[in-house]
Amino acid sequence: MSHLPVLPIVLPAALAAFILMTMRHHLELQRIFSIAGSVALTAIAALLVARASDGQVHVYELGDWPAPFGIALALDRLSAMMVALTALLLLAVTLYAVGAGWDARGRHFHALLQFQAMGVCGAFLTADAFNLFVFFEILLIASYGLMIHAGGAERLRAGFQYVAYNLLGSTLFLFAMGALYAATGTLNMADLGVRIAQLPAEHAALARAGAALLILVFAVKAAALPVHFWLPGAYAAAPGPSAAMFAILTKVGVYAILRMRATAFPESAPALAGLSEAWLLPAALATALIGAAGVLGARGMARLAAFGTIASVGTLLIAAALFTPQSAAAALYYMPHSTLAAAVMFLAADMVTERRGDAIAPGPRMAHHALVAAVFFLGAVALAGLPPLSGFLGKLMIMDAARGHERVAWIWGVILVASLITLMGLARAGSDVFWRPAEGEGRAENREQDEDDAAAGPGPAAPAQPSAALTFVAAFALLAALAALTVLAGPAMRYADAAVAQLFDAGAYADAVLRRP
Amino acid sequence: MRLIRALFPHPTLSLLLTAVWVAMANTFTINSLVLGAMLGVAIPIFTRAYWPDRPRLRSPLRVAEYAAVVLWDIVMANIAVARLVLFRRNADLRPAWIAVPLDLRHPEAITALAGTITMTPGTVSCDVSSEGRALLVHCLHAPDPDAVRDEIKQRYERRLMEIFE
Amino acid sequence: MSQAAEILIAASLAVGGVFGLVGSYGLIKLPNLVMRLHAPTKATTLGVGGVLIASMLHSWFALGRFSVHELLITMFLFLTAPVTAHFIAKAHIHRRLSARDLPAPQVDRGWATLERPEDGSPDGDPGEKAEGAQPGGGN
Amino acid sequence: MSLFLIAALPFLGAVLPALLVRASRNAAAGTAAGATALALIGVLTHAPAVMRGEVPMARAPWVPSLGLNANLMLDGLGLLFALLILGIGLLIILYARFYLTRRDPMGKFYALLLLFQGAMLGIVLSDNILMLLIFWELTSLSSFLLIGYWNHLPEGRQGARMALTVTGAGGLAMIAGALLLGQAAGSMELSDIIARREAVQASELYLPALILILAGCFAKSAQFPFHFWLPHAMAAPTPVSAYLHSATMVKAGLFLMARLWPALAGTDAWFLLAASVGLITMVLGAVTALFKDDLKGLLAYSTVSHLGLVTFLLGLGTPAGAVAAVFHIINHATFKAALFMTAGIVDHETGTRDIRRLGGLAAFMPVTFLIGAVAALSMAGVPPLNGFLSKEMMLHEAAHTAWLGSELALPVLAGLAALFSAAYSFRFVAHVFLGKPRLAHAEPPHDPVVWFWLPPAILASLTVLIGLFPQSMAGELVRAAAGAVTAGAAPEIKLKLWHGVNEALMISAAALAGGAAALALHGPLARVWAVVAPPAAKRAFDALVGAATAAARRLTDALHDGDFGRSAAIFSVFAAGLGAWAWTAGGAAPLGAFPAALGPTPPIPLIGWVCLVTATLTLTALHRHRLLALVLIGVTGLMVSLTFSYFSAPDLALTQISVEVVSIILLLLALNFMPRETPRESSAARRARDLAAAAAAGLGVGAAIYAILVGDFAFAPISEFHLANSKTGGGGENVVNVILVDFRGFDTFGEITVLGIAAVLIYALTETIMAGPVRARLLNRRPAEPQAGDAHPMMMVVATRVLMPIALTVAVYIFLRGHNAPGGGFIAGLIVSVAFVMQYMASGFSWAAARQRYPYHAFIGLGVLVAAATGMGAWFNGKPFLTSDFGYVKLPGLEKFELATAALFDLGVFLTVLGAVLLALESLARYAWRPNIASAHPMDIDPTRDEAAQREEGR
Amino acid sequence: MIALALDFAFACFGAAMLMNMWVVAAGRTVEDRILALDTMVINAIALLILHGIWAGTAVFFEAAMIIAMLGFVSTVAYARFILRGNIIE
Amino acid sequence: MELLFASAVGLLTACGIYLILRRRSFPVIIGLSLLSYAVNLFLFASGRLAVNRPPLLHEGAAGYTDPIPQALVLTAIVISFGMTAVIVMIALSDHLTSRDDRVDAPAGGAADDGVEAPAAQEDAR
Ligand code: NA
Ligand code: NA
Repeated sequence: MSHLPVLPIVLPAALAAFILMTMRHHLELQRIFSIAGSVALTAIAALLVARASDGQVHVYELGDWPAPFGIALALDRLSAMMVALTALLLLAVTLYAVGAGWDARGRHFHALLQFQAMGVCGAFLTADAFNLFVFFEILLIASYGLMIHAGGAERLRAGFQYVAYNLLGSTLFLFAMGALYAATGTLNMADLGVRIAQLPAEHAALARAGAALLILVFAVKAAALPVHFWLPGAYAAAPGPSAAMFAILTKVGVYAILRMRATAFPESAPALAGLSEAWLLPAALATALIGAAGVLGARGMARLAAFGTIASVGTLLIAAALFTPQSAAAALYYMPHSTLAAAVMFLAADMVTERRGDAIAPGPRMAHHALVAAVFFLGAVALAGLPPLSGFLGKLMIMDAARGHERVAWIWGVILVASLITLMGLARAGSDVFWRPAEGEGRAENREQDEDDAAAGPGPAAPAQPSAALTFVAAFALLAALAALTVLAGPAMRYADAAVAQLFDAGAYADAVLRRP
Repeated sequence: MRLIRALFPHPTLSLLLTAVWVAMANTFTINSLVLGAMLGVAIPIFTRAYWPDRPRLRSPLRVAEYAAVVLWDIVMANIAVARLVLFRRNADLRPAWIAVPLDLRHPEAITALAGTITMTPGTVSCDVSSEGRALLVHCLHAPDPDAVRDEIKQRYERRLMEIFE
Repeated sequence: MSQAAEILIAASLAVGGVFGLVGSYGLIKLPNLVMRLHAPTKATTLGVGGVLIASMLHSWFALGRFSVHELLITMFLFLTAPVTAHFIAKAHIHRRLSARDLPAPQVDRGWATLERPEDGSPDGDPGEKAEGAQPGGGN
Repeated sequence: MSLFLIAALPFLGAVLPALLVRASRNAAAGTAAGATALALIGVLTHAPAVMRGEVPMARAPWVPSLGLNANLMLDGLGLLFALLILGIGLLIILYARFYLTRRDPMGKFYALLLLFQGAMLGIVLSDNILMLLIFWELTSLSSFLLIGYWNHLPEGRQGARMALTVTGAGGLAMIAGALLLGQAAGSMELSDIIARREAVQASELYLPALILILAGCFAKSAQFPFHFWLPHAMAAPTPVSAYLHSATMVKAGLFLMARLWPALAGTDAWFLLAASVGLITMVLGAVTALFKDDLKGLLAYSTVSHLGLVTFLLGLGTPAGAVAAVFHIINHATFKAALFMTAGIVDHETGTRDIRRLGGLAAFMPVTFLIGAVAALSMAGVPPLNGFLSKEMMLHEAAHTAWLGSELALPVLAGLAALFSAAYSFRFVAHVFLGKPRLAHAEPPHDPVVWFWLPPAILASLTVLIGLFPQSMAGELVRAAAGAVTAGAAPEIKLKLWHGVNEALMISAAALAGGAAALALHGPLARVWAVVAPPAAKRAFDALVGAATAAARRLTDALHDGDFGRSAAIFSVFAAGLGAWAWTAGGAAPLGAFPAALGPTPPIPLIGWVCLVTATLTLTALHRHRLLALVLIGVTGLMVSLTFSYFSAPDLALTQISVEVVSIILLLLALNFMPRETPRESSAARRARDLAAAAAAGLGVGAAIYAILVGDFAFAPISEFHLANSKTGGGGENVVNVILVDFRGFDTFGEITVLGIAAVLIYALTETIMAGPVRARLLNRRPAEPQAGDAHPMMMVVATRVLMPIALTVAVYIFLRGHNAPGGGFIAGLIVSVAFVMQYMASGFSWAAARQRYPYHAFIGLGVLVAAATGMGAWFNGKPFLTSDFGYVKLPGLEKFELATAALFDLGVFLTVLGAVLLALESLARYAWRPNIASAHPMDIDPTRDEAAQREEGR
Repeated sequence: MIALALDFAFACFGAAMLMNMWVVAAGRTVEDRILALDTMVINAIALLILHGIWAGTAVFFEAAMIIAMLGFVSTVAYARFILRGNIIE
Repeated sequence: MELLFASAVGLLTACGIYLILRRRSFPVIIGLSLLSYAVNLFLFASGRLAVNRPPLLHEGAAGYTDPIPQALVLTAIVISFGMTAVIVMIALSDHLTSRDDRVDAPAGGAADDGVEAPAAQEDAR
């Protein structure tokens, strides 16, 4: 009996609880344990990937109850990959938060971060739809804590909206769950798929509505138009490292869309044919465009990163909406890229904000912060999907996958136009922030003014930076991962193809989860 | 002695809790009695800090007598007040506020009195005085408020004095 | 089940129902809050009481099951109802009455609710123990 | 040397200067030059083979599924460009070492330059069109950084952004074009695409692919109407201009046209697009160049014009045109790079690039003059310099081609372009080096050090040598390159200076004469030009970008303006709409007959319904009165809990009641700090909108639940298993509880985690708030309304003294019985919490908390750990997480007890719930805390205390 | 006979509930509404017990007991809010 | 009875949504509470309703109602309780920090300092 699949959930949970219990007042200890926990999670994730690479769906039946009656975890290539991505991001974010001293600006940052990881990993591993809801709630509530960490008026207001909007989302999740249970009498994703495929026509309407609304819930998490409104304010107001960690949250939504469409809502089922793509694709296209427009129009670095996230999620959702094996593989390749790129961008935004404020406007020049500029520039390259980083390959793959689709012109057009607009926006921001001197820069009174602002404003000025080097280590680690994703695109794509083949083989998944012979 | 006091900070409470447990279990078995007794010991120890001074109940017998009197009064008063509510026009009611000076001093005793007053229909204890030496009682229909005050003092306070002080 | 038991149960139910109804009717009928305050006492005492007795009797006689746990409900109601009435009355006094509307307590300077503290507790000695007892300090 | 290594060398070379940021300038230049030279040597080692017609390859799969492979090849065309890139690159590196001043970070410059060089080299070596695209975009990026190298200047920043935008946009078009082309050809390998001309041109994708690819090429090579970015890129340091904007980057578009020539050229569409755009660009650039007073501006437009010339030649689609194009690419690179460097020297030595302020420099800077003059005359097409040769070839082709049905149009327009070309070239010489000196210099300008003028001198001498000995100097290279461009269809060419008197020579002569005349008339012509000049494309571009930015900002600001109500309304309506659509889209949506499953409605549920509906509607109507809203929601909560009871869910009823109490406490605590009333601030229209959204959601939910209730499960629900196995497998009769702690214990594990996180979050938030300015504000806060006396009434205190122990007893009961009867750890936790709340309400938080021995954090942590440890306990049995076990224990004298590990798990639940609720309440209480509200006594009024005090006094 | 008496009791407490609801919805003062809510809670306890008698089961006992034990906490909290603003000072 | 139940749940939803769309945090929280009642009842009813069939195993039971939705609703109640506590605290902290209890963020949401400009404007200087 291998307990590996449950470790990514239990380890962070136990660690967080342990931190709460024994080291509430020892930040240094918290840091040590938090980093050690992240490293351990990364190691576990590596083992999971290795384990999943045998092509089997590894099922872990919690409480030793067979699915669909008990809750099962299912480890396959896709979930292993997502857990690995989470672990990597967690490690970088932890290092950054320690380096930037963000964890000292409020209480319990590390515990919340570990809980966040628990929720995300659980969402990736569970094979039970209601259990997915529970993990959504865990990751959400941890994200609420990380979002409002360190307080401040703007952050709290944005936090309220973030929480309220997501509570609406969670409510919708339950409505959808209720409808699905009422129609099928089951909660397990594989079992849902099996039952929906055989659903009599008179029950189809309920299942359709439930399925559509559940996909909508995931679209909310993914921040697809028109249910993306929660993201810009929240992510922009969140502390940099929190926002960077949140880069994985939108992907949880996309993951869930992929997983559910493959496993629980098979398009082959007569009840569900063509249900998702009909609205998901237009929504994805609009998301990509609005994200790009937001990047171009952004007034602040954090908002720029937030809209960049939306833009890249839009692109990702296009692939998820098409839902062919090829497009799904492209989505799986683009997923880590989009996550890491958004995270880098949030870290870059935080680095800039810490040094000159958030506004994309003339200010103290950043010309001497070459490393920050490098992080921003490389992050921007990644986010805009320019070569040489993986975003370019990902977009190519998605476009390639859209070939032959009846709306290929729209899809290509939107991807390319959104790229251009994003590029323009990032170029504008980069040149304004890093190149453009403030009007009358160097005058004494101006500097005094700045200091006053810093003293009055929330955040930046307060704690001493324990280690700027660590922040750069974190940022460059993420960039290195992006570079690796580019260089190793071939193997990555092979993995993605295999993962998609496994994902689309709903029968094998159901055989494993439901212990069918 | 100190040990006993430490183990049974509120012996009456311990008994009460045991009784509550047995009643809740709704079966009079050894199991429930033992478990109830264990809780009757454990919980008062656990909550001792919240009930710092120990009121002494002089005589359990008096308690029973008091309870009987109160229950009887409740039934009687209920009927009386029901008649007032149902059959008397509001305009014919003679509500009154009365101040009941207290001889009781223990908060537990005063509370018991106030509770009794409230639970017997027709009177509600509404407030205590600033030093806790009088109760403010409202009567639904009291043509003679002083009589009500005297009856409260006679019928309830006197008995409570015997129980508590 | 004996006829007597049945009659007893039915009577308890009837008594409970009547007093329950009268209690809530009084709430509508009586003209002001302190007077209305008298009404629910009937529901808590004889109203619910009648029903609880009926329930116990029903368990014993109809279902053959020993049952006393209904007594706990009565106990809780007897413990809590005076407190709620007390608090509602205090709220009413605080909101709508003044010392002139009430008889003087005579033995003391006034009624507790109407004592307007300057700031917070009338309980004197601020500060000194306060610091040690600050909540959250130890957590 | 492997092509991979050659392609990698510039990138490796880029890393070294970047690391040498703080090292000496010479070190940076040296490493850059070394890498470039090494790569050049590498290319040269392959040259003989390429000349022989071989095509060295290096192949490595990258993303085969996409058709993207790291395949490199070096054919004649690639060789030509590689030599240009690396050769001129070497000269530029040398030149830049003396051009840049001490204030310019040298390491950064060379790093970027080599980055660009590597990207450029990658383009010309790629055998895979997607690979080429990657390098293509990389040139845009690196040129962005190079143009913006002097980023303190606004021109630098704007020029960089404009170049990036235009070439980036072109690049994106290219992506689409390349994908289409690959699809049409059935391969992404360039060698395959070139070989499949028929397939490509027959494909319906040909035209879109052609348009998109040409758009990319035109943008990169500054062809009309995308040409405007190039002059603005002149904000770059001159070495950058000389490199990127004469010899390399702008040639990338031409390179690609040449590269794809075999596959794409030869059709009418190709001719019409490429030749026309080239022609227009050639003429427009030439005319504009004449009237540019900025030395680099003149050169920039001349570059535009010459790029147009090459485009035109390629666009002709004839092998001869291709040969001429290739030859002119070489020639233009030599003379234009030399000219840029000359301009840079002039700028460097005189401090200005304004032609109007220059003149007579020949006397002070003879060497520079010589170099500039030779290069400029080559550009003018004066024999025997190399520019003359390729221009003749162009004119020859023009004279023999019809355009838009006219035989005359091409020769005339080409001649006109040649004329202006001659004119601005002459102007470059005449107005800068000849005539009177116009600058008053304290110190007269002079020729720079030899290393500074050597690079342009080498290039200038090349123009002479190629002009004089074309075949021996360039013949082989042109043959090889042209052979690659035309896929072997190039005529057997022999480059020579003298072709005899033909149309081309006549046009050329006329153009030179006309050019001289135009220069003589420069003043009047310039005044005419000022009137007729086409509007600056830059202004249109800026307006466009500005409008786009403003529109983007307006759109996103308006949509994301922080109006929560609108976004929530959109969410509700969209969800309702989507649900309704999904419901109906499948066609049949039968609701079934009117139900009888639950039978006719008895009066009691009806009364419950009336209460629920009345309370909810009243609450909604009167919600502004916040306390009242809380009272009303208490009714709603009570009714919901009764509903659960009625429909056989006692556990839910219990939970609902307990949660309700704690929630109301929480809300009341919060309301204490908030306004008591909600102001009336929604317009009627907004209220109508909100009502509509609410109605949509309500109708949707109501319809759905109705449909559910009148229908039945399509399959047996999984709960049959739970009912059947609860007792035997889970050891409990309360199936709901067994599901919670056993069958689906993992949900519960997650659920208590949520609760724990909630409390931790609240605690952290309170700590943060209380560490800030809010603390002082709270301490100075006056109560919103007058407070009553007697904060801790005696009756409450005494009632609590009795009730709290009883409540704990009840909680233990509920906890232990939960497995078999309604109850469980969660409800027990809530009951204990409420018991503590009672205590807090009675005697105040401070008094009660001072008697609290255990930190709430520990409860939460312990709870989660106990639950997790219980789960992990199963591991030692070789069972999965949370596998439960149970058994019956018989103690002497007692009946048997059931012991289940699930109870331990439930204990974890209990602890977490307790800790969470109390931590949250404690945090809230901290907001209200003020030094003077802490009480030393459990109750405010206590006669025994007074008497004790009096006794104390009396003694 | 018991069934009849049960119906009678249901009717009485049901009607009582409606009267309470009336006061909660339209009471003159907040204190009135709080009082009515408190009464409603008591009537709910009675209804639960009646339902238990009708169904011949004890499963509603816990709910009734918890309501009886905890219901007063929110009533006190409302009143304390009126009295002091801060309910757990 | 189905109609009663459905209309009540629908009404709770509608009133919840209406309150959520108000512009102050307090009604929003109340609205969320109503909405959570609605969704709990909805989820509860997804197992279909039954009177006097509690899922407590005992001899001679006529049948049991579906226990799964009850377990799900219990989880949902607990979670939504935690969420309510959190949003209450955030609303309160927001109110204390920014001294108003509006829900809407100040216009733009982003730092509004220094409206700068696209290239065209910069050029004009
Ligand atoms: Na941020
Ligand atoms: Na009374």
